[in-house]
Amino acid sequence: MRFHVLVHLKPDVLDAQGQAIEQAIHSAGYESVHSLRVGKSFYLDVDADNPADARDEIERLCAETLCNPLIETFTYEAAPA
Amino acid sequence: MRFHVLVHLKPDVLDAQGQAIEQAIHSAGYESVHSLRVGKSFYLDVDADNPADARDEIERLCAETLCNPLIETFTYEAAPA
Amino acid sequence: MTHATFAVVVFPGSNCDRDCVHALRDELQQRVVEVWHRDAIPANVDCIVIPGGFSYGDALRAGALAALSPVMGSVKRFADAGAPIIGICNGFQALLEAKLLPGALLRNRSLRFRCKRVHVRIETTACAFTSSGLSIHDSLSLPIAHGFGAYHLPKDQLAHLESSGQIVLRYCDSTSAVTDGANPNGSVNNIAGVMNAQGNMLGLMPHPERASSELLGGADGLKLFRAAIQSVSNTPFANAPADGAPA
Amino acid sequence: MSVAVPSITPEVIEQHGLTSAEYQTILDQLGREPTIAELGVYSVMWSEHCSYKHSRRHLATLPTSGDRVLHGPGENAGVIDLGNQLACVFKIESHNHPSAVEPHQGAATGVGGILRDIFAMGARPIALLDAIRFGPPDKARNEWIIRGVVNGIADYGNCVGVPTVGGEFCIDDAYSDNCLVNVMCVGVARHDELMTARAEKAGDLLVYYGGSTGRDGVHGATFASMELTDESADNRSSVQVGDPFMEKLILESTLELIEHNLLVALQDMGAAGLTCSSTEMADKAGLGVDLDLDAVPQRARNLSAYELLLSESQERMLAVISPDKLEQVRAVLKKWDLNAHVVGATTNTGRLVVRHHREVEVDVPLDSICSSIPAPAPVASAPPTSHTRHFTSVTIADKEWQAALLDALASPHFASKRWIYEQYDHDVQTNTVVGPGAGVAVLRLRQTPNRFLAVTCDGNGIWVALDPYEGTRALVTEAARNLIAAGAVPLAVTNNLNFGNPRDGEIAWQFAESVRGLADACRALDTPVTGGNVSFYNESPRMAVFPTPVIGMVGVIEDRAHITPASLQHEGDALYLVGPRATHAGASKILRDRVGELVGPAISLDMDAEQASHALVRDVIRAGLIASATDISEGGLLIALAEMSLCSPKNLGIEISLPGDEDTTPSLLSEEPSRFILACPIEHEEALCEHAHRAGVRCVRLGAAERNDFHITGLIDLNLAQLREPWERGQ
Ligand SMILES: Nc1ncnc2c1ncn2[C@@H]1O[C@H](COP(=O)(O)OP(=O)(O)O)[C@@H](O)[C@H]1O
Ligand SMILES: [Mg+2]
Repeated sequence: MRFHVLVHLKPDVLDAQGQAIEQAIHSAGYESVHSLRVGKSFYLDVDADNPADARDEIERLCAETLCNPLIETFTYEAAPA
Repeated sequence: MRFHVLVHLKPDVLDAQGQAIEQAIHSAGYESVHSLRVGKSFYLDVDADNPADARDEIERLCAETLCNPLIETFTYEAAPA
Repeated sequence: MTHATFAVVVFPGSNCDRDCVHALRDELQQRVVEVWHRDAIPANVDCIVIPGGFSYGDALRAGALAALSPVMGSVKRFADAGAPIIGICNGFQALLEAKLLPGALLRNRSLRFRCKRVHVRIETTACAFTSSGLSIHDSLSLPIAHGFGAYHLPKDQLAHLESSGQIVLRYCDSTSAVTDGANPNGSVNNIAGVMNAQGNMLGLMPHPERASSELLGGADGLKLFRAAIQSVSNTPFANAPADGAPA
Repeated sequence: MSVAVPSITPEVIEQHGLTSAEYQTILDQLGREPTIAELGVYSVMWSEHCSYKHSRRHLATLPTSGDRVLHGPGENAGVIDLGNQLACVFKIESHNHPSAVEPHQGAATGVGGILRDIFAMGARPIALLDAIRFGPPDKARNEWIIRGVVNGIADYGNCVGVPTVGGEFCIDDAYSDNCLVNVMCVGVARHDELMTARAEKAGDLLVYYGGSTGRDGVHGATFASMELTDESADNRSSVQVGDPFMEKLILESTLELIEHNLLVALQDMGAAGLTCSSTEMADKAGLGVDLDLDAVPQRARNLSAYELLLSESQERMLAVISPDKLEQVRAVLKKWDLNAHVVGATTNTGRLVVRHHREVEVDVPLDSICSSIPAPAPVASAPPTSHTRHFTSVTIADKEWQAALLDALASPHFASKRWIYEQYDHDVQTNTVVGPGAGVAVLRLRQTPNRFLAVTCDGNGIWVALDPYEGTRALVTEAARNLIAAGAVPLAVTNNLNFGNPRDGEIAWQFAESVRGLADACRALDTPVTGGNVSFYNESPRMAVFPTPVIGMVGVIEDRAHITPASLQHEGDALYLVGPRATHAGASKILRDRVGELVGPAISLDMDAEQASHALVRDVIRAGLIASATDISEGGLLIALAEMSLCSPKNLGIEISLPGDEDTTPSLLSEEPSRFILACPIEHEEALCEHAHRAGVRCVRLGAAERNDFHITGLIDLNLAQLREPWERGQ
């Protein structure tokens, strides 16, 4: 089963990279852009006997590894293969 | 208007990051995970008079700045504010 | 001269392992074993070094994939038994990711990798690595080399960390003043190094093994290792359980 | 998959960069029409990059042997003897074109490539240097390239754990359309660990390990893709991307394989990938090669034989091993999570035979692709019609000097490079005794106490543009002066020749003259050339880059006491100018930047005067008379003095007067060779003057090191903070 996972910094954690990108695109003339935040996007396949097992596995993977809960939050959803 | 942009390496381009993550999580017991690819996720607001203008702006921003078309592809969609 | 046996852990992508071995073996005449990340720490080891580098290429978050390695279980058992353990740079990141130390490291405020010499101030001598030969507010000159070194902890936890005295090192200027200008990466409260509640595990961003000879511009880093050697010979910790035994 | 086999039309031949005469040679050698894969093989092996067809007759004139030389050009890197069974392995490579397209990956893969050349020789890489040249950063595209390149070098070198200890950063409009990215690597090995890229006998296995193969760097990409119809071209990319983590794994596993004596020969798969590495190792031994492409690990789908043979995917090694060592090889690789892929074997057929999906795709004589490359007709070289066409006579008035200095320091070319080298890990491996910021990097050699390696790389497009022969000679001596000033004995040279289109008469002339200068200077200094690289076609329709040879030089420091800093160390030290009188300010970078064109005349070198200065500086350093030393080069005396002050750990500046026998502009700006500034503690002044007198070298007292001041009588009156401000701001 294919999943798409997003991991972003929590809103109260400084996203220095996002700020810098916003600044750079401003100076490139995109003044209408703001509140930019950067995160990570993962596509991955999980082999499992049934969708529920696959969801359990991805949940565990996100919570334990793909995301550091001290600074990040995650969301995931099934993705087209 | 708020957008969500995803930038990933083209399928043919080596995703060194994805490869290293997959390998490490395999040895840590997540053997059912494979075909993992990593990319970037951006949330951003575009000020525009109407949705069509906003879309034009984000399209141009993706094509010219957020993505290097030699090695990456992008997708975007409207995101809840 | 006191002697201890050090384990230097090696992950795929570690690149300061040899420097740590060199500083300990050649500059301090200690016994050193290198331990591959798939193995356990041998029972006769007194102190553990988790060295810097780019374990797994820092592919997910710095140190995150190293934290999953089999060796970390045995590091935890040694930690529980009270052995001095130091995580340097990527090793610090790995200890945080393994939740053996509190906090996380964010990208440097400048967004750039920074390699330079900094000063850090000793904030406590209750740590195995500062408990002898050093005094509170002594400053050390140590090199840093990292891109993800901004120490972060949510406010409430930070207050607890400060009040429990677990902050070991802060970035300071050449007069030992803790200033924003002396903060090379945007760490909260200028934090450069923290320890666990017991004081036997230290994680820090600067590289003491690089400050190991006057030829390289100073040997302040050896003071931290010397203190650990001293602390083992003073109070040899109850040796950790044999490989694989439950903690 | 539906496969349309393209036929070989004149367009296809041209797309492969082959002339019709070259194609005729292929037909003659094979006695038939080549297959597509064969055409690809010929085209890469006969490309400029692999065959050196336009340069090799010139390179053949370089001095390449000497007492110290263990391996000259022809191996992956040059090797010199350091004594005590230690060897230094070093080489420089360019990644100019890839960096212009994808700066980060282009520069990163440049670092990866040169590292592999070094460890393929059995040496542990201990230092990197980067010589990089760009157009002015006030143009957004240049700025994007600069940032990307610096970042790419940092990401790669830092991750692998090889310190970047030095380099050059040059800003000039001449590099606006074509940046130059040259990276040098230095490694150390024991003699008995040295590897070569020469197979030994038939029946040995070709083992591929490292990264998998994709479409990276497969050129004539449009053509190669014609074979595929089931994938959209959008999904493909021929840009090479790097994986420094994989590089670290193959570095460590390679050194382990060599330590256990498991390899016969080794080469990285760089330019022209599997084709070049396999055939070169076999050809050197007069053997043949069988390849089975189905055994190649592949990361893209439906790779054709053509693509598999030509791919330049990074971080791949090809070893020749004896079949009985295969299990041991597998075991070592497995520890590092790598696999051994047996992709072929050496044969005694003298042919390259390649199978894919059980079909023979290539069957050609090895010597026809490796050795008998048809030499192109020599280009009628044409010296530029007037040597003096750019010449103007520019001077700076007395009252303008202070502003001129501050302007220069604020320009990105002369400003502090701290923003660059702070991004490079320059301390890892804990050998860096003198790191970036100084002219020369000094590394300790763990294996031999009290011996140090000194390394530098130097280029100067202006000098060479004005006179390629004299300019290149001056450049070689400049590299040597850098080493001498640091207390080192120069030993050997590697070089990267960055030029425009070699089929252009004037560029052909520049190239020939430059190589002649390189050869003459290296012969005179007894610093043989052990390797290098040639990069042509650095040009756009608008212009070619300045002809830019970059000289990498290594030397040895024989005693810790000889290590001499460039920066001022003690207040009151006397400052001496050593070497010939400055006669003109031609070729000055500062004047070039002020007037926007080349300002002549060219500089020229008197080799006897040069060697006399070298001997003097070496002797007074060894006699312990000198506290700091630097040579005078780009930016002249003015910039040399500013840098001695700005880098002073004790905030020392200068209080001097210019020599009475020189005009002000040449005195401050001349980049003429053979000149040094020495800081000498007053108790040694007499001895220094005595040495100089005996050596017959001019030695003029300028003044002394002074706390906090930067003062040149009648011209400049600044304090160090005022000097530092633009220098720090300009980064
Ligand atoms: N400018 C030069 N001076 C001396 N030798 C050179 C020069 N350019 C290339 N060479 C030598 O020619 C050989 C082939 O070079 P190259 O194809 O760049 O090696 P690689 O295949 O490792 O990239 C090498 O031994 C190299 O040192
Ligand atoms: Mg090579």
